[in-house]
Amino acid sequence: MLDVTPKEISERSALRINPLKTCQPVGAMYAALGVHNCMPHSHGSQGCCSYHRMFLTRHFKDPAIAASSSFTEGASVFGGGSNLKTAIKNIFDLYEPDIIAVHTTCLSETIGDDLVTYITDAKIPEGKIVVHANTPSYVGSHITGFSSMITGLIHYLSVNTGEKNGKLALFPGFVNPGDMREMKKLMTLMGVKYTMLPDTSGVMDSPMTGEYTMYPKGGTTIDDIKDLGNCELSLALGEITSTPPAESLKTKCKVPFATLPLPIGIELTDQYIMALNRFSKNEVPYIIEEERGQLVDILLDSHKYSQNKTVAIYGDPDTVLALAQFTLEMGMIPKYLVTGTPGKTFEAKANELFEKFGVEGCTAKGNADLFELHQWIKNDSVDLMIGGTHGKYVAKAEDIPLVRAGFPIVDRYVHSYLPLVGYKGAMRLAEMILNALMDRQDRDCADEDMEMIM
Amino acid sequence: MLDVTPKEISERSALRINPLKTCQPVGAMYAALGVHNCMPHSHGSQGCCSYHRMFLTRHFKDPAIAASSSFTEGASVFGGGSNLKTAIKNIFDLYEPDIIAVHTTCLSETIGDDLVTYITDAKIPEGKIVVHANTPSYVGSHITGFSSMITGLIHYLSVNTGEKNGKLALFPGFVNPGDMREMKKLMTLMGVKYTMLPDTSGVMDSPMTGEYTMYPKGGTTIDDIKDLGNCELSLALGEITSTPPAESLKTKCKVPFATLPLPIGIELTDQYIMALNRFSKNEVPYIIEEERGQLVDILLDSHKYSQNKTVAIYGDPDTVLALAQFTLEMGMIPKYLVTGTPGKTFEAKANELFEKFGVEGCTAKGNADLFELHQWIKNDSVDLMIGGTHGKYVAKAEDIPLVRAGFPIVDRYVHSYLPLVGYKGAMRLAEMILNALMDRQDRDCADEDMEMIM
Amino acid sequence: MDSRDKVLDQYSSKLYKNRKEHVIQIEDGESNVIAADTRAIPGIMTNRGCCYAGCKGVVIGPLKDVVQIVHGPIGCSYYAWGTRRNKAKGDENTKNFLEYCFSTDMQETDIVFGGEKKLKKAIKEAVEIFDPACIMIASTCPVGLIGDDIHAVAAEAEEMYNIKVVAFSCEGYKGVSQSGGHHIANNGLMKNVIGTGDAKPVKYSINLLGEYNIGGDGWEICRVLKRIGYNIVSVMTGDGSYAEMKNAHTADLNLVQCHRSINYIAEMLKTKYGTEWLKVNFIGIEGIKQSLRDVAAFFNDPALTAKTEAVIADEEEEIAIGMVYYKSMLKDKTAAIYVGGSRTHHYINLLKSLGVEVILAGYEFAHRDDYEGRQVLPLKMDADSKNIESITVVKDPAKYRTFHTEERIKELKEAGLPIESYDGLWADIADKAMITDDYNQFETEAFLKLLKPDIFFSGIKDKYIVQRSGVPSRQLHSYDYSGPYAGFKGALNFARDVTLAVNTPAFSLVQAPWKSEPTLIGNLGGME
Amino acid sequence: MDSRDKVLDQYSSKLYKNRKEHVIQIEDGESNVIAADTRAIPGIMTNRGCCYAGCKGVVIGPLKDVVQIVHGPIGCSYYAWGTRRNKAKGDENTKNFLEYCFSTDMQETDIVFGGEKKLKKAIKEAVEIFDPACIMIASTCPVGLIGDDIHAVAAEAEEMYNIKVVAFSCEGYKGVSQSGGHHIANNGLMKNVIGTGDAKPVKYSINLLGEYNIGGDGWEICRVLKRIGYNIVSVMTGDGSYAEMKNAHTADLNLVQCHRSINYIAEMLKTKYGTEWLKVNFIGIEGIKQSLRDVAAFFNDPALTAKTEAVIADEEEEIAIGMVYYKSMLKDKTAAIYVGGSRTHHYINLLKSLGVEVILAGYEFAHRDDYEGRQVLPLKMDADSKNIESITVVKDPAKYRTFHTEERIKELKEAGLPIESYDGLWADIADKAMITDDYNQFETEAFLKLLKPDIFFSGIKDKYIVQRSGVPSRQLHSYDYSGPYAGFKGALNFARDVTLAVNTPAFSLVQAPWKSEPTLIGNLGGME
Repeated sequence: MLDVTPKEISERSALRINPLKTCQPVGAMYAALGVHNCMPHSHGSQGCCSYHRMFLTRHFKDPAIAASSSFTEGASVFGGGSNLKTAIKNIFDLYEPDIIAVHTTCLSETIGDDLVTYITDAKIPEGKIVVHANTPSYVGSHITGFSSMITGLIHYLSVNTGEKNGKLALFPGFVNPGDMREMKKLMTLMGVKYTMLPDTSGVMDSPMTGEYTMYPKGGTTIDDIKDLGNCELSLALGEITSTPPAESLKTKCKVPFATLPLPIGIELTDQYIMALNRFSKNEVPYIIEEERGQLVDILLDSHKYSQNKTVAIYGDPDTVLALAQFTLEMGMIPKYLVTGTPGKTFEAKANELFEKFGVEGCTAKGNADLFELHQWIKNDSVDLMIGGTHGKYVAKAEDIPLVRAGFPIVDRYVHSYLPLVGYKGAMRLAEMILNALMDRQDRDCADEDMEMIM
Repeated sequence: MLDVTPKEISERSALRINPLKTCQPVGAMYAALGVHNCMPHSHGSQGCCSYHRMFLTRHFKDPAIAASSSFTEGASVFGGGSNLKTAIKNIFDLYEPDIIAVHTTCLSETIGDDLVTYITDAKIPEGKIVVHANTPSYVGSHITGFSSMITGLIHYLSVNTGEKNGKLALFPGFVNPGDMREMKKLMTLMGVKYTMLPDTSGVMDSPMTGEYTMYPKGGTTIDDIKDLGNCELSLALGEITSTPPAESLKTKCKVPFATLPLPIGIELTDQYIMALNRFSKNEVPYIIEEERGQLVDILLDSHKYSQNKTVAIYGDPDTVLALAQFTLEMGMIPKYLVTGTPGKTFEAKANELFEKFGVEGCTAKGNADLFELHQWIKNDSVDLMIGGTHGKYVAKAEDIPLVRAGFPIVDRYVHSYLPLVGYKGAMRLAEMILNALMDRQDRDCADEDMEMIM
Repeated sequence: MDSRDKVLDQYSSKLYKNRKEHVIQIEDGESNVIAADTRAIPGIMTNRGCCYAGCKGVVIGPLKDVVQIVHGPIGCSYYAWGTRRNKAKGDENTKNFLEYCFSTDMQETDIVFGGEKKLKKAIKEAVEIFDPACIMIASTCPVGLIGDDIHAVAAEAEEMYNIKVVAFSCEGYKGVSQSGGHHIANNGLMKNVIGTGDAKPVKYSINLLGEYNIGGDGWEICRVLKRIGYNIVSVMTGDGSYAEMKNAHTADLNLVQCHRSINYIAEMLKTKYGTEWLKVNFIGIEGIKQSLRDVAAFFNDPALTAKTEAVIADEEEEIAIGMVYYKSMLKDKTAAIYVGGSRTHHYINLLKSLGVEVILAGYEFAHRDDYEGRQVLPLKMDADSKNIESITVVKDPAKYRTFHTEERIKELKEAGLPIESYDGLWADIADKAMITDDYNQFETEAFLKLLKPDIFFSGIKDKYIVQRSGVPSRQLHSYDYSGPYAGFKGALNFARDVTLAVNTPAFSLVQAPWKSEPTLIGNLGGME
Repeated sequence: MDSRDKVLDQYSSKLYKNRKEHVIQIEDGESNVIAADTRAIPGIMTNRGCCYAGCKGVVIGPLKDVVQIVHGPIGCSYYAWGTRRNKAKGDENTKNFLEYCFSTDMQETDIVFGGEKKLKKAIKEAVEIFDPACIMIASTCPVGLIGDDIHAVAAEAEEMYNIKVVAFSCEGYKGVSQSGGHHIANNGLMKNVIGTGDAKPVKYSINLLGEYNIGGDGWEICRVLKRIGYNIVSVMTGDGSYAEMKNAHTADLNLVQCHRSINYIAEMLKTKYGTEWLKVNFIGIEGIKQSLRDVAAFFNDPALTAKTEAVIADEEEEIAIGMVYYKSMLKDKTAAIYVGGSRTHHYINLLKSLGVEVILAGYEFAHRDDYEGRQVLPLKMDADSKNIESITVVKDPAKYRTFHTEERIKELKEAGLPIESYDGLWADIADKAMITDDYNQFETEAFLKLLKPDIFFSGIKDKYIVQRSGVPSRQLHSYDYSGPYAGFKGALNFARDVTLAVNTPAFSLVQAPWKSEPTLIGNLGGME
């Protein structure tokens, strides 16, 4: 497995090997799927759209719909305006969404397609909407694209009418529907009125009913997106992912914002709850307190199996950072933190975390790849890996247990339905981490060291 | 591992090897812990109490309180009346429970201690209560003891005042606090007013608060137990475990009852929901329908990884039967179903299940042990084992993945907090089963057969 | 109104005009003509991919000993990483790069200032880290637009590092589907790889073309071929390698499994090196048997022929009971099948042999000859197909060799051997079957409702859409991570998987009880 | 009012009268007298177990090559299955039964009509399935009450199957704690096993008594002893076996680790076979060093003595840096420690060497000599202790042998060698420490609140009670499934585990932020 990866690490500046990111458009597509009755649209070659739909479908095991401008060589030379025009007409005719959310690709960006003009010129049926986001694949990553589409939606739709709606605008970050459900559960328990954008719950984890509907019940409604401009405050979860939309809502509609890490583990969920508490002025109900206390209890009970265990965490920047904090709360040492998404914030935040918990010998790297992580591991291994499916080859090559968390998980089931965020999510995560470590102990121990009680 | 177990199976009628049951008192103790402000009391040698507290503490990783009559040789000869009297006084003095729930042991049963008389004669402080259940260790199993204590509580406390309270009496079966929470969640969603007895949630999964309280917030209140006699209907979940208390409530207070299997998986949860629906006449809310549909979707998505996989399930009778049904819904073949608890119902129910799903070559056995199951597996192995910790030796010896479910789980954490019952519990169970099978595929496959997408 | 009209009538007139040529119902004995290999319509949810997907994703992707650097932004390389099940196995002499993903991860500055420099650097880094015998470069959309000359970079690197470096200009916007990419890949391999080796021909040697070893299909086919006594020179390209493909010109015979993706190489090998090609189908018992007998007939060696029959008998015997069982489980079911450009055809007879009739079928990116047979060739070129280079090769006098004389070939053809011949989907599809070229989401849904097949075979993008409407759905691109499906044993695997799919217990649990009749609750022992 | 009074004053007068003798605060230089080994009070949540737990659970349980059939209802055997960490390793010559649980699983009919028949049948089945060299039978409460004669059954089976069969009447109600069970087990092993082997004595041979190989302690101790050059005849009973124990009488010297559970055998071996015994303590660096030097002093061979010092130096060196680090992490912490009947004492000096002072201590089932030293022997018998048989052995003329002359022994004793000597807990406990014999839940909670130790060592029943009150808690019965804790390396393991326990990050997260100060929310970048 990965037999040609050398232990010796060499400097690379041009060759990306085994990336930990993909391109903007797929993030934009995922964000657009979190809008009710929305057709995501990929303005580029149809291959992009096909790849992105596959990627999302494989992670969620649910249909990811999207259309494409299906560029030909001609469109690539003369511009994609006519393709987009045709596409808009056909989509509204055939698939009847309320809104089309267009994102660009490296193709349309390289030729300089002017989406604003195209959309302005397009024939859009009465009451229907077309929005767009610029998501050149050669900038940022899928995380950037996710942000950009949310920003695009705000840009096109949100309006400050001058009348506050008493709501919190929540940007959930690049997370699973199961996480969004948990975030909403906690807001409801805290008595917070909110609009969450995007909201893929009820879309990418919708129930089997025996009938296929292109637009399931879930997703943020257009009216709610419009009304975002009247929110009291916006809360951006996942600082790297969600700050840009929060900033755009502030710029456009003067909605102040606060940013927080993804609420994974105890302290980060505490911060989320406290933010909700500040917002609603409602007391924290016992049910939340109970879940929190159960989680603390679990961590105390099991500390021996997690403490001082080293872990490599890879994936999306906000997810990795929040998972790292939780592993630190479990007493683990997040020895390697890597993300493929470029940007300086990741490393800075990671180093803050190492310092706060007083752990040494930990390395964080943004704009990195799995090949490099593998080389690090070859030189100095870890007890556990946490991340998406792509790490499984490294895990197998180096015989390290792998807990799947984050994006994409294309080789397992159920993950998208259940949360990692909130105290409940952390319980689930703790169970997965502990089981992985303890299963390994059971597997590797000599017969005479097999423990009945652990 | 288990190297001296021969493949050849011989008839045994006297030697129990590697049992799948333990004795009545520990079940009675667990039931008593599900009563609010209750001190369980073991009427026998202090060793029993010590063992039972250890057993429960190891499964729940939470303190299991209980007192003992601390028999000496003298008491064993002359009767334990004086010990019980002293114990009752000391317990009320020192530990201040509202109720003491006494269960007997093989010791006090063998010498014929008359608990009714002892309790009648005891000095019980005003407003305090002492109840008892006869739980000779040489009859039945911990499951029987659990039943007996519930019956004992009903016998002592429940009264039909002639005024119905509009409530459902729910006997949850021998399950974890996490399961009881899920059962209650579903009752609440269905608008059912209920009393659940016992209710160990909030007791054996109580949160860490920084302060130890002997009697946590959870548990069925004494008033509610009294009021059971005024319930409209009782619903006994787990036919083998919960029918006796339901019958006793009927006998004593004329409360009619219905019995259902433990609500694990789709159809058995459906039955539970329908029973609640009949009771409350309230429509099933969308949230329940959504969870159900998600579960069905998961099973359809993942069927390839579970279908036709063989599984051995061992543990408590109602749990094994309900788990077996869910594995059948996943397309698996529950090749071996074994329980240590004696009684004919188990095998009959299992065979009904095999017939209903049209699976062949499956064997069910009650009053069986793990040694025999191991021998069966040695002769014809399975793809998966599901059960408690004690199966881990077999799993290691035969290199079979093990999903921990049921009692006791003394080598893992978190299990008692999260449900197996209800649609949500089944999602969790499906994830555990699928991960176990798929992890094994990844582990065992040749490098060239390692799948990125599954 | 028939089903076809019911569906097409829902289109606007413009769409109707386009799609009516692509959607036909097979008529017995009539000439069934279909439009194919034309542009997908913007906004219509086609299942097609792009040129890059056809070139890098399908044809060159499986070459295991090649460092394949995708020159472009990160996505395209990422999506082609581990997502197609072209299995491969390295050994001491073969570095296996298939578990890796290489990209130049172009950034905005590369787009603005050109990416050649970065590509050169990436090649250098790859050489230093991996020391590969061959590097291939596949370009994605922006590369062509900004004018990076990847062929010049390749030539320079080839010289500098003394290894083979081949560039493929397979930008996603080229052509109308993956199909253009196949052609570009075929051209590149033919120009740069095939024929560059110096191996000596061996007896009864074969290339297996258009077999990508999905789920181990190629291994299973080769196992049977080797058992009979053939020598496999190369497989194109499943578990294939630069090392083997170099010598592909030395084979006696080419067998073509996937016609659409590789017929160009088959034709060029014939022209340049004299190698005849036979269309085979190793999917489905009848197909396998016919194919093996055809190959034996080509070589015409009594020992090989006898061995062929013995192997057929033995392999068939091994799966016989299973096939009977599965047939009993699947009898009288109907299926829909929509795969790339060849596979739809391959599975029709296998399904038929299991008692399953295909009532709805189509291809994603086939050409007319894949439907109607090579007799319709040559096809008229349009603006899009003209954009894909078509290269012309000439006889290589040094390496040209023929196994049979021209006369003998003529005889064999007359005897019915499918040399250079392919009859297309029409050869096996049932009368009245509905055919949809470049099938899309709208038509899929509409025809599902109207025709109600018992099982649906296509890809991941459809899978859950179909399943959600209550129809069992299997991926035939990836075999739903099962396989092999080729060969005798593969047929059994397929039959098993289809049987499991249509018997998934959860399908009977879709309806919540409160949605239908009130059901009785449990045992009402105490409820008098 | 001091802490002791604060706790005891909460008792009713009757309880006060009882408990005041068991709870004392150590006074410097004074004679500290404590009541011990008396009945637990009904209703008081003692941590004690029963006679069966002491006999089967502790002493005979670890004998790996013995099929140990628990005669009684199922529970007692079930609870002793895999729950004590007496590790053992089988080999080709040793069947390892420790992963198994054997019981006669008595049913109501057996109670009514007697269980001897079922026991006989169970033995027969065990012999037929496992063919063991030895079977031991342990009876539980009802067996004694219904009058099953397990000894007669054992004798009959021993004859019938020509294997060793030993019965232990260790009904749970006998005695006041596990302690009675230890004694019964000691008697049974002495009467039936030890001395029945015919091995020849070897040089520098040792039995290790009262070492149960919890977490591999025995293996670590034996590793060091063997490294020095001693021959281990038998370990009683950790990783022990019937096969080895038979020959225990051939050793030159007995080392006693756990005084409480095995002093009977040590004494009887001295009487019957002439073997001297030394109290050792392999827990904690100072204890180990002293013990190893004592053993060397006993044998008095310059080579052994030199090797002893070399091994000590080497082993100590290996852990030195670690110990310094952990000491820096633990300095000035206080501990409470409550274990069975010996272990509390064993850990005091190890903790002290790490800078941790024990301020609260006690035993579950010790006798007065375990606290005050063997100088208080013989102790007055009471009704309960009289119920436990005390056997008398006499010199076995054939097998009696002494390593030293009586004079030499006298010299060694005078030189300070702890031959037949044990000074008890008082020898090492700090002044002002609170001591609680047969400690219970009420006192635990009360003293925890008053004395606020930084860490608490006891068993699983307390563990979570203590932890819930915010105090880190480690099990010292099972080492929380870590270990070994004995020997040099074990000391390091212990230090590491304690350090981890007191530094568990989650302790700092117990308080929800909304319970204390309102905390600031994240980065208020946009909130002006």
